Amino acid sequence: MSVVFDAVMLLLLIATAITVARARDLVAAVVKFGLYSLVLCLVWQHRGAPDVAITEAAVGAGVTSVLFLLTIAKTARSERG
Amino acid sequence: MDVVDPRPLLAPLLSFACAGLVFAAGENVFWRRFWTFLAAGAKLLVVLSMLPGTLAGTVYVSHVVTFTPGVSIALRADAYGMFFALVSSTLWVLTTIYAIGYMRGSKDRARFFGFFALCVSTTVGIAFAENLLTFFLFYETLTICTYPLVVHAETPQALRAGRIYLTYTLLGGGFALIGSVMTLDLAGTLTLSQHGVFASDTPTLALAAVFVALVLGFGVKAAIMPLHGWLPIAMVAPTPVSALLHAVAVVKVGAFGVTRVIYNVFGAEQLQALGFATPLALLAGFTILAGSVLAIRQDHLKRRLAYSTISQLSYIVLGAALLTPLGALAAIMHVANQAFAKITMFFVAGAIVKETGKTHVSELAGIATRLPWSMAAFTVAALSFVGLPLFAGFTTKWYLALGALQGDAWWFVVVMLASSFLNAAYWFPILHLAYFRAPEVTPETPPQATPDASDGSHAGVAAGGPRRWETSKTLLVPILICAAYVVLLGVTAEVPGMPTSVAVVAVEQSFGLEAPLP
Amino acid sequence: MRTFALALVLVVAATMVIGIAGLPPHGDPDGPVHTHVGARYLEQGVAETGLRNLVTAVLLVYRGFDTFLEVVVIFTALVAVLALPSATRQPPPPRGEGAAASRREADDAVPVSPVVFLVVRLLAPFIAVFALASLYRGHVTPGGGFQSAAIIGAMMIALGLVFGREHAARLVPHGAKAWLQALGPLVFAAVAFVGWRLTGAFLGFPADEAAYALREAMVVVLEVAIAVGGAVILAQLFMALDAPS
Amino acid sequence: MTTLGPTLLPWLVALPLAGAALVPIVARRDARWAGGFTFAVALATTALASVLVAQLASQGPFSADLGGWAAPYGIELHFDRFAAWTMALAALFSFVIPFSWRYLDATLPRERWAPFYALMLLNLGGLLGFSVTGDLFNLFVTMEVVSLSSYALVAVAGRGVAAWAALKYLLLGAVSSLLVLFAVGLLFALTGSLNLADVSVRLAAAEPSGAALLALASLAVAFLVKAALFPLHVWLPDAHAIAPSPVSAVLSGLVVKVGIVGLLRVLQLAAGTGISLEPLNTVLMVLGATAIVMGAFLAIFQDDIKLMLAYSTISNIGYIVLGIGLASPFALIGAFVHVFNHALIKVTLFLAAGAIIHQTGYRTLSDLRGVARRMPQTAAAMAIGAVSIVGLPPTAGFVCKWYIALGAFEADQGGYGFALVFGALFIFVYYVRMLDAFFFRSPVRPEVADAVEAPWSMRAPVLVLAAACLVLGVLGGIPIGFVEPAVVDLLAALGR
Amino acid sequence: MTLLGLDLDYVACIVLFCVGLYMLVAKSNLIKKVLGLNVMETAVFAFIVTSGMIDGGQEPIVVAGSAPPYTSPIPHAMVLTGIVVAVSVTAVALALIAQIHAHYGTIEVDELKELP
Repeated sequence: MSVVFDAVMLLLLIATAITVARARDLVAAVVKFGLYSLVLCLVWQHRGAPDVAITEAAVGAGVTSVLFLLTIAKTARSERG
Repeated sequence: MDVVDPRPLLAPLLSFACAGLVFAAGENVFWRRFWTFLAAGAKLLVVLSMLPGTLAGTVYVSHVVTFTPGVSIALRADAYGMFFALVSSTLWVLTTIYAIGYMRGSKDRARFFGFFALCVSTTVGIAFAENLLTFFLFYETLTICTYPLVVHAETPQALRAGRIYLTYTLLGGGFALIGSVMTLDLAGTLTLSQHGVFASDTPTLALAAVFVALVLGFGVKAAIMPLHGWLPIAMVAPTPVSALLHAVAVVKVGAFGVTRVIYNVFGAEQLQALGFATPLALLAGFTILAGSVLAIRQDHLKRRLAYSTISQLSYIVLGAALLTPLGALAAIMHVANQAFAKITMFFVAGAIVKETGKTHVSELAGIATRLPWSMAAFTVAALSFVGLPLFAGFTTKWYLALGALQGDAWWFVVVMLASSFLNAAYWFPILHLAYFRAPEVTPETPPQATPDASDGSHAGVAAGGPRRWETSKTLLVPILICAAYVVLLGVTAEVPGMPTSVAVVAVEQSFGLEAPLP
Repeated sequence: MRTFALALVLVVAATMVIGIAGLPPHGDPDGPVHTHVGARYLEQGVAETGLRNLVTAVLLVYRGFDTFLEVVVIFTALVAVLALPSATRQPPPPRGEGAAASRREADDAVPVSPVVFLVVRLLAPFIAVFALASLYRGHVTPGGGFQSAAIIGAMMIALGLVFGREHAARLVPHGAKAWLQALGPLVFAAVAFVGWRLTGAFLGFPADEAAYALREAMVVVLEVAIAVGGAVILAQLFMALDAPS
Repeated sequence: MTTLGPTLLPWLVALPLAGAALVPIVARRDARWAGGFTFAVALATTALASVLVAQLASQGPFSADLGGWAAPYGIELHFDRFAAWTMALAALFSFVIPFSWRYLDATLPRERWAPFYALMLLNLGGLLGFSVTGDLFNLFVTMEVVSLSSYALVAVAGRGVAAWAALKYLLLGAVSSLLVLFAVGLLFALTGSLNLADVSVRLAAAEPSGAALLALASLAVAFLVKAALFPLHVWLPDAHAIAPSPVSAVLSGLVVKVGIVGLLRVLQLAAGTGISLEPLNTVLMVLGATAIVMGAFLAIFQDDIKLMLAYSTISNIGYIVLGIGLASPFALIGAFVHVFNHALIKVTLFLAAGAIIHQTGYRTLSDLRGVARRMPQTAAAMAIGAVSIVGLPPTAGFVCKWYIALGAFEADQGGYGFALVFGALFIFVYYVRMLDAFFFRSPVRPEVADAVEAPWSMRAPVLVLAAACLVLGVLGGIPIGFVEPAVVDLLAALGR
Repeated sequence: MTLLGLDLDYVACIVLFCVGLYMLVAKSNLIKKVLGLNVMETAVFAFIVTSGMIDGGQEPIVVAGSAPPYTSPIPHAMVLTGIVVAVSVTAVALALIAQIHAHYGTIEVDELKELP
């Protein structure tokens, strides 16, 4: 059970990371990055690192995403080329 | 015996302090002259005060700082160093008098006299260098301090000459640095106070590399062919600079370095065994002849003097490379003989430019009626170079010949004779023109048209002003003193107290050879 | 560029695989991670620090200097952003009636639905309470200064998004801003000084039983400083990045 | 008194950092106070560092256990003879800050002065922490303080160009920081410890593994990026040339040395582990020699004086790295002394260049012709710096070149000695052009023809530093004597 | 559970690191580059957290009801610090990007390189 859960979570993690890389729309990319952070957060919670998980949720998923969104709002919405 | 004494340090420090004060004085003529003369005089006195000790065999040493054990900055006034310091300090006084007259009214004189003093300071530092590190320190400082003097005129030509000068000398400095570093690595010491520092089992290949690096390094300034390219070009500098630096300080420092390498880094015995000196002697012999041949072809007077310098410097290198006591004696004495004779010529060339604006040999017809005393001095110097007895040049050639025979290098006697003829071939036409041809009818060319005038040194000579007989006293007095010296050195070769006796001590003390004269 | 990137990635991946293969297997209770320094923290951490959350113990007590530098890093980020040219384009907040209209226009360029408005407004106090709880319980349960800082900061963003920057900016009193943003480094330095005077060691915490309350107070002061300082810094970062350019 | 060193050591780092936090507070009333306050903090830090160095000289190296936890359990700060360089660091900042006072008048609006000075102090504090810390993770965090403040300082005055240069710097810098963090993680996984000395001992006790090798290699690569060793230098020229001159001085003179100090830590980590350093040394020698030549070569084509100085930094980092790669006593002594001497020379040069640019508004050689007529003192300082950076006697630069060249022959790598000596001369071609333009040509720009010498708060630092370049050329034995025992110890630990 | 002799967790970290690195190097958009940097950072954090795990371990919080083995707290502390450092770097990077956009009107490296 645990092994399967581990494997699924890790695969999900990698999959979200790749979607971040592939997203052309920058807002979508940032949202996917937030999702990625949350998955990571779950993995860490599961690995016995709740402190890290909470911080990652608040800082990695929360603060970082907002910083990105604020910047995107001021610059360009989508990737060119 | 070595005696710890502050005077070897004091001598370069005096001119160093003088440089600072001159820079500080700026364009204030009085203070600038005051400090310059005070320092020049004081330095000559300091050097002279060590002379009795030197003649008695005492060596004064001052230690400045120690980098790491075995590597220090230290000054050591041995007989050879004393000889060189004596010559350069004397000439500093004379050149300063001359330069004040020559540079009157030109711009940036604070810079000129300041760096002038720095150069002289480093020359004495080189003369007294106790080890290769100290030597190199002053050697490179000299390179840097000469640069502003070479480019003093600030014309494109001068800047180009300065760049060529730096390229040659800095590359040379690089080799000197490599050679010094290799010496320290192989021998564990850099001292110049011994007669050879390498152990007898040092690999020959490594020693060859050291020898080549060091000779290349110092040979650049000694203008041994094919490293001579910078010297004729650097003649764009104002005449006092050419005189002191390119006849005395810079080039002599190179030759001095080569002799130090031969006798103090390697030592006569070891070098004899290794056989490195012979190729160097051959190269020097070639330079003597080739320099003379090239000199004949020069019409520009200062360039002819420059090629003559190239040729004459190799006398010193050759004398040293013969590895015989009399050859060494001749090398040392030639440091003085060539210096006084060549500086006389440069002074006269400068006076001619200053008074008439003429820079080329072909323009000098009848110049002797215009500048009789100066041309008389020039004649004395020329005769000395040709090697007539009773002139300084003769003593050099005499001992060189004896030294060559001592070392079974008979071929050198041939070189020497050929060189004498070539010397005659490029000096006598000038004398002929000066004395036996009538001056051209055309009035004197206005001075500002000449390239040398671009340093602004003629600003004080009014083109239409009253015509003077001869030249100004500040120019003439140094010329006559130098010429007198040339005669004196020729006549009194063996009088105690004159440089010859110092040279004799130097051969034994500094070079580790047997006494050359009874 | 892509080819180069792929090649680089492959090289890096191969190197990492080879390198990481040499690590002791993770999760092994006898591995070096669990037998050396970590073991001591686990065995004596509670006794030595009085903190039940050992991560907090490591952060504040054993390796407090790292955390000091950490608050310095985030302070650096704020100063860095403030030092950039765009930050100063922000005009000083206009005062008076006439300025109000233009201000509202600039602030609320994006109209917010009433629902969002209401939700944020209702949630804000709860978020604040949660942050304080996280802070207070930090040395017992997961949580602590930085988490609280991030949560309070996030609350400020939400408020800023809904009410406009002007409104959110008023949450941080203008006069105290300079002090509050420097709270982390300054309080750390002060606690380090107190610890130095008390124990002779920089950032030392008194270990004896008698000083239990003092030790507790020092920890709480540090946590509060980190939380408040961090939150103010985060809020300012948002505002700086949100500044019109 | 015996414990004075360990007690004061943490404050060497904490003082400038706390000072930085106070700068915006001090500047609330009047932005000009920020400069004075920062100067006071820098001076106090210098004084503190001097006390520590005096302690070091009288009692030998000492450590401070932070929080009172003994070595592997807490963070340890270590003050050894290499760390004596912190005194130079703080002292050079004390020259740069007063220089900035008037310089900022023309470059920054007043409301950004406080952040600027705060960043300077953060940079100083980070550098000091990085230099004295004996803990791997602490090394990473202090390095981040330095890096983050440096990125911002690059962009502080310019607009788009500066931001772009800073971002390039940031992206490469962040990757290299990440490599350091990764290596720290690997080493922790291998040894369970973060203390540098402890990790080294435990690595030596364990079997040599690929993981340890990877960790050391990542650290080496990361630090070489920070040091901008050719060909990892791409971020440097723009960043250093575009930043305001006091910042360029700090970045080029001091911040790149983070990479060198880091490299030293790699050597200390590897000591005794049985991991052969030969491949690393070979790479360092080859890249170092290439950097010397290429840095010099690229500098020749620059017309912008600050860009030229930036390339000469690349060349000089080549010196230091070559010296470390040669790994013979003399070469190491020369390399570590050059860490200090190059800092001195480069700060002198950038401040002098900054004064000239500030007074005339021009920054290329063709515009600055004849500037020495109007600014003789600053131009003379620039000339001394130029002679020094090329390594000509009698200046500070020569001492190091001498030792590294000697070390090359000592290590039977004479070819590198040649590269060193002649590579450096190569760059002089450029400096001669500069000196020609400054001293021996007539002004072409009216601003240059009418320029006046910089105000004293800018001129005095430049002149004192230039004098120091000359003095340390003659008294070069002092830093050498200081570093020598440390190098001997290091080599003994490395088994040489 | 292992793959190629490597623990699966470590494999995941390496893959994530490489995805981030690819974004950083291959993407021309500056924001994507910074996102890539963040992905790389999380990969390294994940690596560090993983190295501190212990089989069957609990979170390192010693309260009633918890019992050894605990996971090691040191990697957690390192990662906490690391996350804050990462967000600081990201904030500065984004501020610079905003600056670049305000000046050049683009945040694509390809276009920035062509500008003078």
